[in-house]
Amino acid sequence: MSAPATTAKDAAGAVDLAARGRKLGLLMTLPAQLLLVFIFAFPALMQIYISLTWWTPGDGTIWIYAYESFVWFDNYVELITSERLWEPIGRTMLILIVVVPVEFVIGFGLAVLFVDSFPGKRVFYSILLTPMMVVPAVAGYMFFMLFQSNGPINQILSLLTGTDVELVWLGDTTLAMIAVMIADIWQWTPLMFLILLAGILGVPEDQLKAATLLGANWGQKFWRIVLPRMRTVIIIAIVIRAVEAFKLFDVMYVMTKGGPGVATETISIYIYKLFKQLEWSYLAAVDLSILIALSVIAVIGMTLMAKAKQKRAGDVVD
Amino acid sequence: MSSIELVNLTKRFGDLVAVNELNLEIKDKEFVALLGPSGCGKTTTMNLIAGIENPDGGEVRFDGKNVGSVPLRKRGVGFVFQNYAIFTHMTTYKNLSFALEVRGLPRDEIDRRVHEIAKLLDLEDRLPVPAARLGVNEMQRLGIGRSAIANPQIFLLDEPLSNLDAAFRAVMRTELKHLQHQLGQTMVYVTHDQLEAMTMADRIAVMDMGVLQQYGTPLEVYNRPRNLFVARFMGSPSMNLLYCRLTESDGGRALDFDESGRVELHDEALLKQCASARNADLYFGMRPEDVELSPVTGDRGGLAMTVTFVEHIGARTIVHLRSAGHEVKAIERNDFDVDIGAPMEVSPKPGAGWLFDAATEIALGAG
Amino acid sequence: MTNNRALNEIGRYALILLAVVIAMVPIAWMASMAFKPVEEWTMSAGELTWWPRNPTFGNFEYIFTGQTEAVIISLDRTAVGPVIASLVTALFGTVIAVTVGTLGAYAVSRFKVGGNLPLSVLQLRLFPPMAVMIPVMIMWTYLGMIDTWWGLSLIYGIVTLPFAFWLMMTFFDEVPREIEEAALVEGCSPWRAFYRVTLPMVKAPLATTCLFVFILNWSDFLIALLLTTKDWVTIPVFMNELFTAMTGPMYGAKAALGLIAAIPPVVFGIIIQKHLVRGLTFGALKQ
Amino acid sequence: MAKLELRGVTKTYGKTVGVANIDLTVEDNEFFCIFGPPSTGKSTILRLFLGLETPDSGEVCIGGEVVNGRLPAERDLAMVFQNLALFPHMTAGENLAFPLAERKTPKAERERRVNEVADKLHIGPLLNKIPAHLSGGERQRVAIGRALVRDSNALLMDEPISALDARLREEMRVELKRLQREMHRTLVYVTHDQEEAMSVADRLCIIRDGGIAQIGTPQEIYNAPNSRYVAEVIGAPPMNFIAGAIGEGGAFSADGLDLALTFKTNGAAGPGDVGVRPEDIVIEREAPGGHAVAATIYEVEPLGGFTVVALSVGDSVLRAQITGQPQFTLGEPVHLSLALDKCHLFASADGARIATGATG
Repeated sequence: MSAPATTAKDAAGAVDLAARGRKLGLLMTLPAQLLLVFIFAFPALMQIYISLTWWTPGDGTIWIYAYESFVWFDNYVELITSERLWEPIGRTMLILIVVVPVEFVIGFGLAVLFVDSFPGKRVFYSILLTPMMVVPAVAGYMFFMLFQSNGPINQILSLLTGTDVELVWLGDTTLAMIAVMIADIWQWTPLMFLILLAGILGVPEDQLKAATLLGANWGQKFWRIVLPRMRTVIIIAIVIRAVEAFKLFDVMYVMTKGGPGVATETISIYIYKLFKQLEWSYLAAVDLSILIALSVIAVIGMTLMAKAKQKRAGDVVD
Repeated sequence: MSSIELVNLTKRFGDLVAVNELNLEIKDKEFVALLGPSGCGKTTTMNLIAGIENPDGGEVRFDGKNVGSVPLRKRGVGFVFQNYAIFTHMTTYKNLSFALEVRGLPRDEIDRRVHEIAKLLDLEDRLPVPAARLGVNEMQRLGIGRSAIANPQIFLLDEPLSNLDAAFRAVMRTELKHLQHQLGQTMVYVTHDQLEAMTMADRIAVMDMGVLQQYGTPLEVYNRPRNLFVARFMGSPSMNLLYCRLTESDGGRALDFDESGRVELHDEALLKQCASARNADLYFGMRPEDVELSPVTGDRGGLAMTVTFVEHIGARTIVHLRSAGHEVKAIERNDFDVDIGAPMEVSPKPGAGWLFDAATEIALGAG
Repeated sequence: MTNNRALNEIGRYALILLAVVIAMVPIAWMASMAFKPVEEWTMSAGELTWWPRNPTFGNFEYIFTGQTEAVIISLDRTAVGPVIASLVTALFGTVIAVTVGTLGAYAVSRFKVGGNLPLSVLQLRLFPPMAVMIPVMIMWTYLGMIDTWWGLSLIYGIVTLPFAFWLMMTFFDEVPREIEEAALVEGCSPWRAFYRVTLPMVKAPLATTCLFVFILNWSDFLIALLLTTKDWVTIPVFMNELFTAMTGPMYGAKAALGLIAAIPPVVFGIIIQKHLVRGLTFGALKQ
Repeated sequence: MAKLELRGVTKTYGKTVGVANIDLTVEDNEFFCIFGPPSTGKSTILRLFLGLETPDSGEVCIGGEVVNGRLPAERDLAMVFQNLALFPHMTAGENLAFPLAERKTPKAERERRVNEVADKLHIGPLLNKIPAHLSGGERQRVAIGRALVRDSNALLMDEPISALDARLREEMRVELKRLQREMHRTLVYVTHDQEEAMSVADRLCIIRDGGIAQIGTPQEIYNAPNSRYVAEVIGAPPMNFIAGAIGEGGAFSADGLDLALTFKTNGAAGPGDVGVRPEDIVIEREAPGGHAVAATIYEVEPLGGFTVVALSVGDSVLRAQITGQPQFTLGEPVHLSLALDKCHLFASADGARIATGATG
C-alpha cells in the first residue's frame, strides 16, 4: 500500500542533519588536529630520526643531513647503561614519593575542616588557594630568599629553638632537597585541598542526611559514605599531582639551578642541561623514552578515570 | 508506638516564614497527609518533625515529650526522600542492613531481618545487585525498606510516588496503604497530588503559605472545604465558585447572580448556612458533579448559561459553561453530548451547594 | 554537648589560621622586600627586619627606568619590555588556545566526531614541554620564530590547548540539546545554531576559560627561557637575569618584579575560583 | 497548512527500536494526538517529522512531498519541546521574533506578528523579560507563541504542559484546543496523560513499542478498543478483566464465577477475557433478579467526585466506579451486575477484541 520503502541512504541524497553536522564537526576540529600534528607527529618522526644518529647542532650541518652519522641504537644503549640518566629520574621519583603523600594528607585535613560552613569560610578558602596561583618561577624566587642562610626561615628556627640557627639550606645537598620539597608542598597542597574538598562536597547531600536519619554517627558516615564515594576523586588527585611532579623545573631551577652539584637536578633540569650542551641526538633518545613511559601512564590514568567515571555514571539516582 | 504533636511550630528562612504557628496533632498509627502546592511549607514541616531542620518557635512532641533536643541520629524516625537518597555505591543488601550495622547488631540477626524485609518488599532476588542498577520502582521500595527495618515508630515520606509513571503510581498507592496497616506505624506523607491524599490518608492537613488551612478526613475536606483555597485545591476539576449577593425578599431568601439570574433558596442546608452570613457578598460553591444541567425551562430556578466547550475524557465528560460574569464546569456521564453554544440551565443538585463569605473567604457552614 | 562543639570550632580556626600564615609568609616576605631600600636588602641575621624600616618605591623605579639614585649600576634593559612581552604572548596564546579549543570541543561534544582528538589532546597535557623542545627549537629557528611574540604565542596556544578544549567541552555538555534543536527547527543551519544560540549561552564559561588559560601562559618560565633571547623575554626570564656579579642577587628589584608578576594570576584565580576544579581535573569533577 | 505522513518508516538507535514500519497520516488542520506510556517511540515520530532524526527506511512526507533528506530548517515546521527550550539569553520578545529573524522577515512585519501572538496569548507585558524571570505557565505560553508566530506547515508539541501543576494543566489543555481551532493549524501533540489525550484530540493514535496499536476518535478508542493493550492504557481507573473460556456459540464461562454471558462470536473458541470498565459495573445491596453475581467489598477509595470500590468476586478483584460517596464497609456482601452492552470479549492469545455487547 505504501510506496516501496526507499533506504535512508539514497532517499537522503541531499545531506541530512546528522551528515551535515558531522561535516561541520570535522571542519571545526581541523585546527585542533593541525596543531596536534604540528606538535606531535612531525616532531616525533624528527626525534626518532635524530636519536639514531650522532648529530648535534654544533656539527655545522642542518638536522636533515644527520644521516651521515648513523649509529643506530648507540644512544639508546648508552641511555640505559649510563647512570647519568637514572640519577635524575631517581631524584624526581624521590621528590614525587615524599611530596605527593604529604600534600595529600595536608590537603585532605584542610578539606575536612572546610566541609561545613563557618563565618569567613569563603575568605579563608580564597587565601588558601593563592599559593597555587603564584607564578612558579616567582615562587621559586620567594623560597630562594627565604632559605638564604641569614634569611627569615633560619631566624624563625632560631626563635623556636632558642639557639642561633645558621643552616646553609641551598648549599647543602640534603637540605637543598628538603628546601625544594617544602617549596613544592607549599605551592601544590592547595591543589589537593581544592580537588579533595570538591570530592567531599560532591557526595550527595541527601545520602548523608539519610545516613544520619538511619542512626549513623559522624565517623560511620565518613567511612561508609564519604570515603567510598571519593575513590575516583582520590585517584584523580594523585594522578594529576604525579604527572605534574614529572615536569618540575621552574621552582628548582630558580632556587638551586639543580645544585648544589646535581643534588636537586630533576629530570627536566637534566634534559635542559643536555639541551644547552647541544647533545641533541642523545637527548632525542631520552625524550622519546620519556614520551613512551608517560603515554603508558596516561593510558592507565585515562582508563582508571574513565572506569571510575563510568561507575559514577552508573549511579542512576545521582 | 508514637503520636506526634506540633505546638505553635514556626520556621523562618530569612524573611520567608516557611511554617507559621502550626498546630497539628497526629494520633498513634494514623496515616496523615500534608497536602498543598509547592512552597506551602509541607516539606519544611516534615523536616522539622524529622529533626533535619530546627524550629525557630514552638515544639515537636513525640508521645507528649518535646524532642527538640534529641539529635537527628537518635530520633528513631524513618524517612523516605523524594529521590530516595539510596546509597548508590552499595549493594541492595548493604542499603537495607545499614541501619542495623550502625547500631552494631549481631551479624545473624541483621541477615535475618534483611531477608525478612526484602521478602515483604519483593526485593529478595535483588539483594546482591548494586543499588545503582535498580529500576525506579524497586529503588522506591528499597528507600522504604531501608528505614522500615529499624522499626521506627514514626515514618515520614516526602512525595515518594512523584517519580513513578502513572500506572505504577496507582499500584503503589494501595501497596503503601497496606504496608502501613502491616507495619502499624504512625505515617506522615507529603504530597502535592490531592488524589493521592484522598485515597491514602486517614486525615489530610491542607497547607498554604506555611499556614494550616484545614485538617480533617478526606471526605470532610472535600465536601465541607473550610475556605476558598481548600475548595479550589481539592477535586479535579476544582469546585465552581460563583460570586453572588444574598438578598431578602418577602420572607424568602435568594442569591442574586447579576445577569446570570436569581436563585430562590428552599434547601434546608443552604438556609441554615445563610443564617450565619454576616455580609451579603458571598461565593456559591458547587462541585462539578453536583451541577444539574437541563434545557432552559425557567421553572427550575437555575442560572442561564451557554456551553463553551465539551471535554470527553473517557468515563466522564466535562462540560464548560459561561454566562456574563460566571464560568461553570459540570461533569456528565460518558455518553452525554451537547453542541457548543447551546443555552443550558445550571442548578445545584438537591443538598449540594456550599457558601463562602466573599470577604473572609471562610465557609459559612464551617462556623 | 555544646562545649565540645565550641572546642571543635576553636580547633578548626586555629588550624586554618596556621595554614593561612604558612600560605601568606612567602608572599608577604617578597612584598615587604619589594619596598625595602637597597641597604635593607641583605641583613646580617641579627637585625633582619620583617617590615621595611623606611619603605620606598625605589625598586619599582629602578626596574622600570633602569636607575635610581640608591643603586650605582644602571640596568642595561628595563622591565618595561618583559612586562609587555608577558602580556602580549599570554594574551595571544590564550586567543589561539581558546579559539581552537572551543571549536574542537563543540564539534566533539555535539557531533561526536574527531575520534582520538580528546585522548591525544589530553596526552599533549601529560608530558613535560622539555620532551618536545628539540623539534620545536629546530622548527621555530627554521621558521624564524625565535625571539618573536608570535612564535611564543603559538607554542603557548598549543601547550594550553588541552585545558581550553576539555574545559569548554564540559561547559558545552551542559547546554541542553533541545535548545539547539529548537534553533535548527526555527530556521538555523548547524553553524548558525552554534553561532547564534550555543556560543552566546556560554559567554561566561568562555570568559572563565580565557582567564584560566591566561594564568597558565603568564606563569610559564621554561618555554620562554628557551625560545626568547632579547626582545621578547618575559618577566620570569628577565627576573632570572637580574643578577649582577658585583652586588649578587638584586633582592629588592627582583622582589618588586616578582610582586608584579604574581598579582594577575592570583586575582584572576580568585575570580574563576568556582571553575578551578573543573579546569584542573578536565571536567572529571565539578564544584 | 499541510498534511504530514510517515510511509513504512522504521528508525532504530543501535539495538533499541525507535519506531518499526509505521504508516501514519495527519490530515490538514487536524488536532492529531499521539498517546502511549513513557518511552514507547512517541517523541521519535516528532523528531522524524522535524528532520532531527533520519529514518532507517521509509518516507517522511510533508504536504505530499518526500522530505527525508531535508534539514529541519527547510521543512518549515514549528515545535514546542517538553522542557520548552526557550533561548535563555534572549528576552521573551526576542524568542518570539527569532523564527522570523532567521527567515529574514522585515522588521516592521516581525514586530506586528510578535505583538499579534503576544496579545492572543496574553504575554504582552512579558516581552522584555528573560525566561529565567518568568513563571512556569508564562514560559510555556512564550514557547507556544514562538511556535505560532510563523505560518509553518504544521505545529508539533512534545508533552508541553506536563511540567505545569494540575490546575494550570486543566486550563491549558482547553486553551490549546481553542487556539488550534482559531488559528487553523495542523497540530501533532504527544502526551502520556490519557485524560489530556482524550480531552484535546480530534483523532487519537495509540502507540505500543514503536508501532501503532490503534488510530481513531477518542470515543471510538474508548468504547471500541481494538485490543486488550489499548483497553488497558486508556481509561482510569483501568478496565477490569475476567479470565475464562469461550465455548461454541460464544458462551463465556469463568471458573469460580457463575457469570452467564454470550457474545456474538463467529465460531471463535478457546481462552478469552471479558473486559468491563469500572463505570459499567453496578453494585446493589439486595439481590435483584437477572444475572447479578454475589461479591464482597475488598477496598473503598473515596475520590470526592466519585468512589472506586474494589469487589472480590471468586478469586479475582474487580474495580467499580460509583459517582458520589456511597458508604460501604469492608467485607460487606453485595451483588454486582454488568452493563451487558458495554462488555468486551478479548482473545487471550493475541488480546484482539472479538466482540462487544453480550446477552445475559
